[in-house]
Parts: sequence; structure tokens; C-alpha cells
Amino acid sequence: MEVFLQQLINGISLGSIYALIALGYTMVYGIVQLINFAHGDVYMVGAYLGFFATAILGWPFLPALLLSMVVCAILGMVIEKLAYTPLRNAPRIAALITAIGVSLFLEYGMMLLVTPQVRTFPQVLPEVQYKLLGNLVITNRQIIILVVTIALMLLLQYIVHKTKIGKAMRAVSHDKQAAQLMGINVNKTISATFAIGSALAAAAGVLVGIYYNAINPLMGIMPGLKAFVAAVLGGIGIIPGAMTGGFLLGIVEAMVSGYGKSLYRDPVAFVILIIILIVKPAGLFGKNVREKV
Amino acid sequence: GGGGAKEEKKAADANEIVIGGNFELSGNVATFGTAAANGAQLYFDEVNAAGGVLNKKIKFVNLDNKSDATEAANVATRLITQDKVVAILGATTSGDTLGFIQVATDNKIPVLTSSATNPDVTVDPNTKQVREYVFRACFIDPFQGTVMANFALKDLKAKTAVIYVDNNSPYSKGLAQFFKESFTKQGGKIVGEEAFVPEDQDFKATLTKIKGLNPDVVYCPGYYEQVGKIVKQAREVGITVPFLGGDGWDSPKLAEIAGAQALNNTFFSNHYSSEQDDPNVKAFVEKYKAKYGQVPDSMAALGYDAAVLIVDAIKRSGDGSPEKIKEALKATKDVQAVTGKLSFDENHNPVKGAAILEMKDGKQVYKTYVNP
Amino acid sequence: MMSMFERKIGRQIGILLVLAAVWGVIDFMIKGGILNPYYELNLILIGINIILAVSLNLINGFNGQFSIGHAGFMAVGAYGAAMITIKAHLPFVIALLVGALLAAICGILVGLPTLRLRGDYLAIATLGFGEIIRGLIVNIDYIGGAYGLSGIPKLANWTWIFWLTVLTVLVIWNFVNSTHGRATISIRENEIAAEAMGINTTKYKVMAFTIGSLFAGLAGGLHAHYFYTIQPNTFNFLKSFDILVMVVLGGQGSITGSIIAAIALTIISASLQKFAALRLVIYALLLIIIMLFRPQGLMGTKEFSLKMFRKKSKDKEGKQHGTAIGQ
Amino acid sequence: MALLSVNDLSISFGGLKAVSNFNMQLHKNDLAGLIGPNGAGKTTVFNMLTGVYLPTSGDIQLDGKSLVGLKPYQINHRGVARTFQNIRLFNDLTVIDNLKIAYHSHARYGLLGAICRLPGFYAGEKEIHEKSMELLKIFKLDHKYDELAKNLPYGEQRRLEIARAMATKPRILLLDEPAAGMNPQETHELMELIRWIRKEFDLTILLIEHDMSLVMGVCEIIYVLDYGQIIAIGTPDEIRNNRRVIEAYLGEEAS
Amino acid sequence: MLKVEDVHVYYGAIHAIKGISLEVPQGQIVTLIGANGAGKTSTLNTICGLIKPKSGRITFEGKDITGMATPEIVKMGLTQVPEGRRIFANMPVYENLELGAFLNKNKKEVAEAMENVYTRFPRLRERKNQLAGSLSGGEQQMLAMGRALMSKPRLLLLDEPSMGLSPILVKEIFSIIKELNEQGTTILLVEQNAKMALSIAHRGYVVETGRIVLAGDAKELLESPEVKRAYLGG
Ligand SMILES: Nc1ncnc2c1ncn2[C@@H]1O[C@H](COP(=O)(O)OP(=O)(O)OP(=O)(O)O)[C@@H](O)[C@H]1O
Ligand SMILES: Nc1ncnc2c1ncn2[C@@H]1O[C@H](COP(=O)(O)OP(=O)(O)OP(=O)(O)O)[C@@H](O)[C@H]1O
Ligand SMILES: [Mg+2]
Ligand SMILES: [Mg+2]
Repeated sequence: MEVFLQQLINGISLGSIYALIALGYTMVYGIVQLINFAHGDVYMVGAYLGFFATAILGWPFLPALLLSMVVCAILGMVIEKLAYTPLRNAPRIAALITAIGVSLFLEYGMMLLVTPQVRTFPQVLPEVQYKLLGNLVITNRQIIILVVTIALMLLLQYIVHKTKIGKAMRAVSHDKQAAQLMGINVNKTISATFAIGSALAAAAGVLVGIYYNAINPLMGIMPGLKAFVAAVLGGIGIIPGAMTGGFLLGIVEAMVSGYGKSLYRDPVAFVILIIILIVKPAGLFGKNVREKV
Repeated sequence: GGGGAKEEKKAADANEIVIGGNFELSGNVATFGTAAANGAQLYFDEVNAAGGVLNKKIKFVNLDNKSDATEAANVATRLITQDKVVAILGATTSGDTLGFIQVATDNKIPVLTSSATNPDVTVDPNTKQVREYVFRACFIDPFQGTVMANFALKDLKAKTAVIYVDNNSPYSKGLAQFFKESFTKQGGKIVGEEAFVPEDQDFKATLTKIKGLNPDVVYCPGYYEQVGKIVKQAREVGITVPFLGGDGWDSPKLAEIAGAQALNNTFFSNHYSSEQDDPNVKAFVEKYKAKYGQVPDSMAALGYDAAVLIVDAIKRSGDGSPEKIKEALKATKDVQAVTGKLSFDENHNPVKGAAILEMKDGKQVYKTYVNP
Repeated sequence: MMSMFERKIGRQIGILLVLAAVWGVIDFMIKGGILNPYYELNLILIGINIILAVSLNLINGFNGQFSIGHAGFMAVGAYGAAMITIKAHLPFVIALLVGALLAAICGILVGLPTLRLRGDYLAIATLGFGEIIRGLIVNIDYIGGAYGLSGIPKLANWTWIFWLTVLTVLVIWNFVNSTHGRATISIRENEIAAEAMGINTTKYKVMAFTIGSLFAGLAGGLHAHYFYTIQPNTFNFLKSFDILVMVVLGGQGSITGSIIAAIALTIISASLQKFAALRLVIYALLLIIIMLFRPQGLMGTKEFSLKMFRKKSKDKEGKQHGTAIGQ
Repeated sequence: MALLSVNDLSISFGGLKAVSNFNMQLHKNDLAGLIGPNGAGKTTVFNMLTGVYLPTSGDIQLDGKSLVGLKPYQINHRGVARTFQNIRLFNDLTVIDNLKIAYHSHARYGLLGAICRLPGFYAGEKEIHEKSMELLKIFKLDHKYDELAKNLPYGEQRRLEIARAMATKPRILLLDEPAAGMNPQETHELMELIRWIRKEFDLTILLIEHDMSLVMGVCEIIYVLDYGQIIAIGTPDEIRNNRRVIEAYLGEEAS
Repeated sequence: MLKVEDVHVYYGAIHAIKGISLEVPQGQIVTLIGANGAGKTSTLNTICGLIKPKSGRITFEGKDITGMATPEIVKMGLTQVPEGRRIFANMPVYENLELGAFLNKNKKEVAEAMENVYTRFPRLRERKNQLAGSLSGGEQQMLAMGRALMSKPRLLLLDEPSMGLSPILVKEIFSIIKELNEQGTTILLVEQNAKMALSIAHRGYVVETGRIVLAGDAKELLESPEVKRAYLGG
């Protein structure tokens, strides 16, 4: 039982990272129906900015986080303007390919800029361990990431469903022309979407950088992919879905490693994923509405 | 590729000896390839500054194999047919090296890998024949694995061990396999075998499981980036027993990632140590730092040594032809390199010992030197 | 007047002769040392990439599904074929056949349950499949595990690859330009309408998926028998992306587009080799720029043909039969 | 015996009962209309008849055999074809390819024949081509056979949709608002066309339409649906003067 | 109020609008009739900035709005009910209506406007929490109208508002249009149902293949033999 609970904690803390990245992923997808493959790389850039601010400039945690979020928000908008806006009326797959291009560009551009070397964060958030119920270990960083993930999920959900910009986002996602007729500025709305999504990615990057203490230019690929999986698992475009999907994926991975064989963790995790999708073809939270004919 | 004809002319330039580099400059082990290539370049520059070899300047054509075996074959073909190289250095991993040695052998071009430690690289596992054209500058996995198993049993008095390997790395799996063989043969018991993949960030689930297995030591032959995170997280979940590893641990980054505290009570085998009190090592570290601004890790040292070995062979070959270079390589004896005085055995492996280092408060402390 | 059948046969024999000439000249150049092995290798890569791109195009371009796990099927074919030659010591043809069939069976197994997923959900399922295959291979020591399978005899050569590439293109071309192909395409255009018009959409989705996987498996078998070694990492999702990029760049729904893109990208990739670290940055920029200027891909859904240059005669030729969709 | 008999057909979406206890008998060669206010459930009836929605209860029988639970393509093979309220053409394909796709189930060569280009393939393709052209001629679209479907004007798209449905060789044709978006002149031509194909192909037609000139002009029997329930059945004259229909649907000064 | 002068529109190489000029005086209903593909929708889209004209000038209340961004134009009090409804299918009815008043920051006004719409279309009130995409065709048209009314426009462009509606609703829609106009909204109406459109309009224009071929008083057009033959079914 104790081991199970510890594994649950491990799974949730791993999952909260997937979830954190998946939130921005799913939001951008929800609004522009674009699988922004570069999202994982914006996360990487965010981590490097955090590293730059803390290790080179010697800033404390919060200002560093803020800097990273702001710069990445701008980066997100720039990427959107240069690489996606011209393709807004093109087939979706074209934007997907440029997204892959942007992703490669960020990865290898960064590699040229900072070398492929691993970088390590300075100790900006001293680690504290807590013991629960006897032997369960949990650290303050795990708690911070979990809390931040949930808070950001709630915040995003609020923004998208309750605020004016959120309503505009959803309108734009369904019909850009009609949205314009409502007086919505489509360009600004999409820019805002990318800014928010990228800022979220940056936050994830900094937190993860501090948590695991090592960053490199390719660090975004796997988490990006897993976050995408998490977003789809929850029902892509659905914010609480992304979070649930992230947690679920993390817990599944932890349980397979802990109780099965770590060798088979990824295959088993993917098998479970496919089974979930077969049972719920639109993801856990997705409504499987038949197109009205 | 375009511009082939022009390049062929250039390659045939009588005043140059062209040596190919088939290294990982991008992809997931780009750090190794870059370090090794840097090491090699450093030595070639030295040689050229001193007038070259056989009165010719060395031209080092270094191409990127993207950390992919197929690309490595592609690169080798290009080096051989386009750039007319007389020998190829690389790659840094056994997997990538295996991808192209057949191409080189077919074309009778010698290959000298800096750090592919898997035995199959120089000996064909199917025929048990030595691969005529393939050599390496590093010791091999069985040696390293065995050394560590002995160390665990004898020096650490361990009876049980858990093996935790990088599932995507033949290197890591090779070391683990030989550790296991040696450890169990001598009465030790492997109580668990776990795996991770290099992209992993979080190892806590598996580590929690390992903690439950309660081993005397954990053998974790991987590369420093993951090992750093693993050791750090292992201490967080409360594993206090020693962690053991191989040359993949060697990097100043290891302590940065894991934290000096967490790394205490860990040991690894290595080709050399940048902290080693040896004039050759000291000189190399200085030169490397001056040129690249970093402390060289063992990949860099081995890249440098590969260059040393190949230049030595070219010198002795007389005419610098691939065939003669191969013969000269075979006869390599007592060449002074950074990682020791090197001679090749009948399997084209250098005869050299391994250093066992202990991490103490973030510093590599020289523990013992084990001769083969 | 010749019958339609005879006329078509005549034309096909003509095309065959041209192909034979291309093959013969290049074969002569390789054997005569005019084309050195580096060029041969790139020709081989081009052939394999054409097979991969055209077969994925059937799934993504013509059938409108969204598969990003093509490398997984390629892996099945590669390992399947290699095992036949290494362990069973059977002839190359059998190895290729077994590899392709294994991949096709995987195609059915994956396709049946997952093809009712739409768009991105299917993408994830296929990506997952690719990773599952890779994960399994890594863990089976009998087939080399992470270390890969080496010592595969080099049985594939220019002749094999050239004619199997031709075969692939021909089969898929003929399939697409038939009532079965039209049924396949109608699903892409409007699935609900297709079903209402009597088309068994499940059957045709699975069929496209199976044929696509079959040829991916064939490409895998050829790959294994040219490069001596295969490793699980060669078939990871980045490889799938590479193939996808070729399909999209060439134009989804254009076979000739896929061929052109496969050739172009292979050459670009080879010629960027000397740029080392910069190469992927350049490659990425190229990708973005090409997509910005030709979002529908180089060919869109059109096929490249000489007719594009002599529009006038177009009305007489081919029209009567109006076969090729998007011609 | 009725060709199509629908018994107590009902469906609900969540709490909403979109259609309840719908009954209908269509005989061979009938030309029937289904009208009713917006949201009455007319399209939903079509969707159940063609297998797009699975009814919550009730039965649909064609020639005495139940259609419930069959897939849309199977129902089409049984002889039911339809058009859609919001046009669903294969937009990026040519006009003739739209028809050829619909001929698919009647193609006379198999997969092997196609891939190996056996003689049967050429014969089969020729037949499909000729039949498609014939049908296009009937619908006055033959001169546009090479246009992309999406480039046709609205009225022609509607006609093409009907032609495509005809290509599946149905016994029953269901038309969902065929005159929507057409001007009176075009509507008039459409009426002629509907009468003509019924006669020529010996068809049974059921159509949904809000344009009363068309419904009253061609239908022999009209079913009126309101809130998912039939409120009247009768000839155009009976319907025109039915109190409930006027109240719910036609409005006072019905023309 | 609105003046369109010699506007030309191209879709790639297709010259869809070949010099259309028209005028909508304050307080009137002006209708645009014509066959399919004549260019009516393109004209409306050009007026509200969704398409940029190649040449020509559009002024609204004296201000040049040619090439201005749609949201800016909407802000000035001009709204379109687009062809094919274009409601936000995945949002509930009430959110669609709220979006109609996107530019209005006054919550009370928005609530009032919404109440007005519900009174006008009781069916929408019944379905206010249903996703708009699952509404029937007619219900969707009502929603589109209601949504446009939410912004209380001074000039309303309507693109085939009666398409797909039951006869009773068609009448209702037309009476709503009339009523709106009487309450002061100027209306530019595009209709396939030429007879009804002309019967409520003040002025009419007949469009054919991108050109105005006939213009005049609505009553006169209704009597004109050409119009009768081509658009009124004889
Ligand atoms: N998939 C669905 N989910 C929820 N409600 C639905 C669905 N399909 C239809 N409805 C509801 O069922 C009712 C009937 O819809 P239907 O489309 O059949 O109307 P209709 O009679 O065709 O109307 P119209 O003439 O306007 O097209 C409507 O109220 C609609 O909102
Ligand atoms: N996005 C587009 N791309 C290319 N051509 C277009 C586009 N939109 C409209 N057209 C063409 O422009 C012309 C005018 O179309 P428009 O939609 O304005 O006509 P309309 O009068 O509104 O017709 P309808 O009564 O069918 O709605 C048509 O020939 C049409 O095919
Ligand atoms: Mg309807
Ligand atoms: Mg229009």
C-alpha cells in the first residue's frame, strides 16, 4: 500500500509536468486547430531563458520565470505571424509541416547558439523534502509544480470560458469570418492565444529545468510528444482534459515502471492509450458528437 | 550531392592527407560526437602546425551522421567516394559505428573509432573473425563491466545488485550484460534489472521500485546526463547504497546535475580522469581548455587519442595509403596518448587499463587503476 | 481502330521501355564506375523513400487519413525480412515478401480498431503503434534489441530497388485510378456522403491502410538488405515525420508529387551533409519556406505529366476515359 | 404491399424527443412530400431511414426486410439513396468523378483487375464512364463534366447531388430540400426534372421542401410533421386547407 | 447612408464583381436580387470588409470604409447576417447571442438585447442551452438573425435570410425585417425570393454576372417584365 501510494505520488508529479505542457498545447489546438509541434521547443527555449536569467544574470526565481514567460509569449507570437498566419487558409496539414519545421529550427538553432551541452540550473528553489504517513516522500518542488498546474488549468479554463477574449477565441476557432462580423479582431485573438500558450510552455520549461536540474536543446521533443498524447487522451482542445490526460499518462507510466517492467513502460503506456481511444474515440472528455447531416 | 567533381579534384591534392570524421554532430548523442571531433581536430591542428605528417598537411573532413546508423553509412560512403579519405575516425557510439564499418570494409578503408566500446565492433559476432579494417582507441565493454563487478564484490563487499540500464543504448546494455555475467559468476546476485530511455526526465517510479528491492549496489552504466538525474532522484527517494557506472559518467556536468552531495558514494570506471596527476593529461586538458573553453571529458580525450593513433600509423605507413595505414595500425605499439601508452591486441583493441574513480563532494577521486 | 485495351497496353509497353532504358543506363554507369558508390547509395535511398512516400500518400493523401506511424510498418518489414535471410537462410524474394506481408498484417491489426478514430486521434494511435513496435524491438534480444541487427547480407541493389519502386508506384497508381481508388478518395472528400453513396468506408479505409503498410514493409526489407544493419532507432517517429514531410511537400493525393519530393528531399539532405550542425537549421528553414509558398504541396492533387505542357491535345487524350482523378 | 413501411419510429437526443411514433407507407412509384416547421424532425427521419442515426425504437422495412441497424452503405445497396440538406458533394473532384464514385457498387471488375489492368478493367471503366455521361446529360450537366464540383453554381450543385444519388440506381430517392437556394425559375425546372425521373426510372420519391410551390406542384401525398409527430397526411389540397397545418406551418394567407 | 461606387472584386483570376455601384439611403430597405453566382454575396462581403476590392470606393455615413478591417466596420454600426447562417456550432445558443454583442461592454444593455431576441424568437429561448450546431436549419437561421440584432446595428446586411425556412417563418422573417426597418434600422437585403423581397423593399437592384443590370423603385421592378420572367417564375 505504501509503495502504491508512493508510486501514485511519483505518477502525479510526472503527470503534472505532462499536464503543464499539455495545457498550452491543447489551448492552441482548441483555437486554431493546429498541432503546434513547436510547442515542446518553446518549452525548451523557456527553460534556457530561465537558465539565462538565473545562472548568468543571477536573478531570483520569480523574476526569471516572468522574463521567460514574457519572452516566450513574444516568441510564440512571432512564430505565429511568420510561420502560421500565411497558412491560415491553407490545408491544415501544411501548417503542421511548418510546425515541424519551426520545431527543428528551434532545436538546432538553439544547438548552434548554446552548443548541445547540458546546462544545469543554480539552486534557486532550495529543495525541501516532506514525509507523509511515515515513509512517503514528497518534495516542495513536486508540490509547486502540481499546484501551478492546477492553478493554471483553472486560470485557463476561466479565461477561455468566462472572459471576453476567451469567448472571442472560441468564436474564432469555429468560424473566423463570422467572428469578424461580430467585431472580433481575428489576428489579435490568435496572437493572444499563441502568447498565452507559449507563456505556459515557458513556465513549464523553467519549472522543469529547476525540478530536474538539467536542460538541453532537445529536451522538448519527448515531453512535447507526451504532452500531445496527454492532450489527445483528454480530448484535444479541452483544457481539463489535457490536465487529466497528463496525470493519467504519468500515473500509467509510474505504475508500469513500478509494478511491471520499466523496459516495457512506453509500449505499455501506448497500448493503454490506444485502448482508451478505441473505447472513447474523442478522448476522455471529448463528446463524440456525430456530425449533424 | 552537388559539386562532386570539384571536390574530387581537391581531395586528390598531393599536399594533403584527407582523414574523414564520421561523428554525431546532431541528434541525441551530439554532445559525444562534438567532443570527440573537437579532440581529434585539436591534435590534427597541432600536427599541421608542426609541419604535418609525411610532409603533407592533414585535412580533417568531419561530417554529421545525425546519431543514426543509416546516416553513418551514408556519411562513410560519401567520405570514401567523394572526399577520398584514407581513414575514418568515428563514430562515438557502437551503434552508429556498426552502421558503417561494412561500407568501409568493402572499400578497404580503415576505421578507427574513438569510443565504440562494444566488442562486436572489431569482431564479427557471427563469424568470430576480427574485422580487418576496424580499430578502436578505447577499451571494451566486457573489460569495463568485469572491472566494475570485481570492484563491487571485492572492494564494496556487495552481494546483491540491481542493474539499471539505458534501454536505447547498446553501450549501456553491453556493460550491463558483462557486469551481470561477471558478478553472478563470482557469487553475486542480480536482484533486479530495470531500464530507462535517454529522453526520460523522471526516474522516480523505477527508483522507488529499486529501493524496495534493497540491493547492496546499483550498477547504472549510462551517460552522465541521465545518470546525474538518476543519482539525484535516487537520493531523493531514499536510496543510499553506492551507484556504480562506466566511462559514460565522465563529465564535469555529472556533479552539476546530480549535486555534489548526492554523488557521494558512487564509483565509475574510466579511460582517464581530467584530474589525473599525469603530465600528458595535464597538458591535454590545458590545450583543450584553451581552444574550446571547456574541461575535456573522456569522449574528447579519446577523440584526441584516435587522432594520435591514426597520425602515428600514417607516419609509419610510409606512403599514407589506406592499405598501409591499416597494416601500420595493426602494428601499433606503445604509442603515448592521453589515456595511456597504447598497443593493439589481436582483436584491434588497445591494451590499457581502467581507472576507477570515486565521486567525493563533486570531485573525481582516483581510487584504483585496474590493468587488464 | 484499335480497341481501348490494346491502345492502353501499347502505351504501357512504351512506358516500360522508357523505364527499362533508365534502369539500363544507370546500371551501366554504376557497374562501369561512372557513378561511384556514393551516388548509387543516394539513388537507393531515393528509391526507398519513393516507396515510403507513395505508400503513405495512399493513406494520408488519397484516403484522407492521418497516419504518422509509417516508420513502424517499415520496421516490421525490415526486421521481418532480415530474420528470413539471417536466421532462416531463405532467398531474398521470400524475405521481402514475408516482411511486406507482416507489415500488411500489422496494418490490418492496427487499422481495424483504430480507423474509426478521426484526424488527430488517429494520428496519435498510429504514432503510438510506431512507438510500440520500436519498444518491442528494443526489448527482444533475439533480434538484436537496442543494439540492432547486424550482419544482414547486402542483397538489395540498384536493380532490385529500381524495379520494386516501379512496381510500387504502378500498383498504387492503378489502384488509385480505378473505381476502388475513387471509393478511397471519396472518403477523404466527404465520408458521410461516401457512405450514403454505397461505399463501405471501413473496408476501404482498412484497404488503403493495409496496402500502404505492405509497401512500407517492402521498403523496410530493402533498407535492411542494403545497409547491413538495422536499429530500432532508425524507425522512430522522426523517421515517420520525414516520410510525412515528403508526402505533404509533394502534394497529398499526387503520386508524382511524392516521387518528386522524395527525390528532392533525399538530394537536399545529402547535399547539406557538409554543413554539419547547420544542416538541420537550413533544412528546417527550407521546409518552412516551401510550405509558405506552396501550402498545397508542390503538385497539389495534380499529377505531373507531359500533358501539362501541351494542353491542347489534352481534350482528346485521356479525357474520354477520364480515369485519373485530378488529372 | 408497401415498398417502404415505417412503423412507430422514434428517436430522442438526450432528453429531446426529435421524432416520435412516425408511421409511413410508401408504395412503388409514389411521389411523397414531407413538410413541417423548422426543427420538426424531417431531416432526422431521413437520417434514420438511411442509417445515419439509429432509431431509439420502431422499425423500417423495405420490401418486408428491416433496415434498422444496417450501415448507411448497406441501406444504399438495398436501394435507398438520398441528397443532403446542406450539400455534401465531393467538392474537390470533378463532376463526372462524383458520379463515378456513386457507380462504385455496380462496377464490374475487382481489385486484381484494377491493379493488373486486366481487360475487364477497361471494359468496366468504359461502362462506368458512359453511364455517368448519360446521367449527366439527363441532368444537363454534361458540358461541365470536367469542372470541380465546388465550382458549380448552387443550383447545379443541387442537381449534381440528385444525379449522384441516381447513379447508385436506387428504388427510393430521398431529397432533402432540393430547391433550397434556387430562384423560382430554377425551382420550376427542378419540378419538371423530379417528375421526369420518377417516370423514367420508375422511382419512388420522398422529398422534404419548404418551397410550397414545389411541394404542392409535384407531390401526390404529403406528410406533415410538427414537434416530431405527424399532424396531417393528405393530398396537396387537403393539406393546404388543413387547419393545424396552416397554424403550425403555412401561416394564414396560404398561397 | 451606404454608397458603393464602381467596385471590382477578383478571386484569384476570376473577375467576380465587375463594377457594382449602389446606394442605400438611411431608413430604407434596399434589396439585391439575382441568380445564383451573380455576385450578391461577394458584394455584401466586400461592403463589410471580408473581401478587399481591387478597385472602387465604399462609404458608410460619409466615411470611406474601403479596405477597412471588418471589426472596425462592425464597430461603426454595420452588421451582416451571413449566407449559410455561420453560427458558432459548438457553442450554446446564448453564447452565440452574447457574441453578437461582442463590442458592447454594457452588460445591462446586452441583457436587454438578449431578452428582445428571445421575445422575437421564442424557439431560441427554448433552446438557449443547446449547442447551436444541433439546431435545425430554420432554428439556425433564427439564431443568425438574432445574433446580428444583438449589436443593434444601424445598417443590417442580410444574405438570403429566408433560405430553408418554413413558409410561416419566411413570412415572419420578412415581417421582422420590415419591423426592424420601421424602428429605424436601414437594411440591405439579398434574396432569392425576389417577390417577397421586392414587396417589402423601397429600392431594388438586379445583379447578373457581377454587374447591376437593373435598378429602380421596388414596386416598379416588381412589375417589370424582365424581372418577372427571370426571377418571379413567369
Ligand atoms: N444530433 C443531434 N443532437 C441533438 N439534437 C438534434 C440532433 N439532430 C437533430 N436534433 C434536433 O432534432 C430536431 C429536429 O431536427 P431536424 O434537423 O430533423 O429538423 P428539420 O425538420 O429537418 O428542420 P429544418 O426544416 O429546419 O431542416 C431539432 O430540434 C434539432 O435541434
Ligand atoms: N471564395 C471564392 N473563390 C473563388 N470564386 C468565388 C469565391 N466565392 C465566390 N466565387 C465566385 O464568384 C461569383 C459570385 O459568387 P457569389 O457567392 O457572390 O454569388 P451569389 O450571387 O451570392 O450567389 P448565390 O445566390 O448562389 O448565393 C461566382 O461565380 C462564384 O463562383
Ligand atoms: Mg432539415
Ligand atoms: Mg450568395
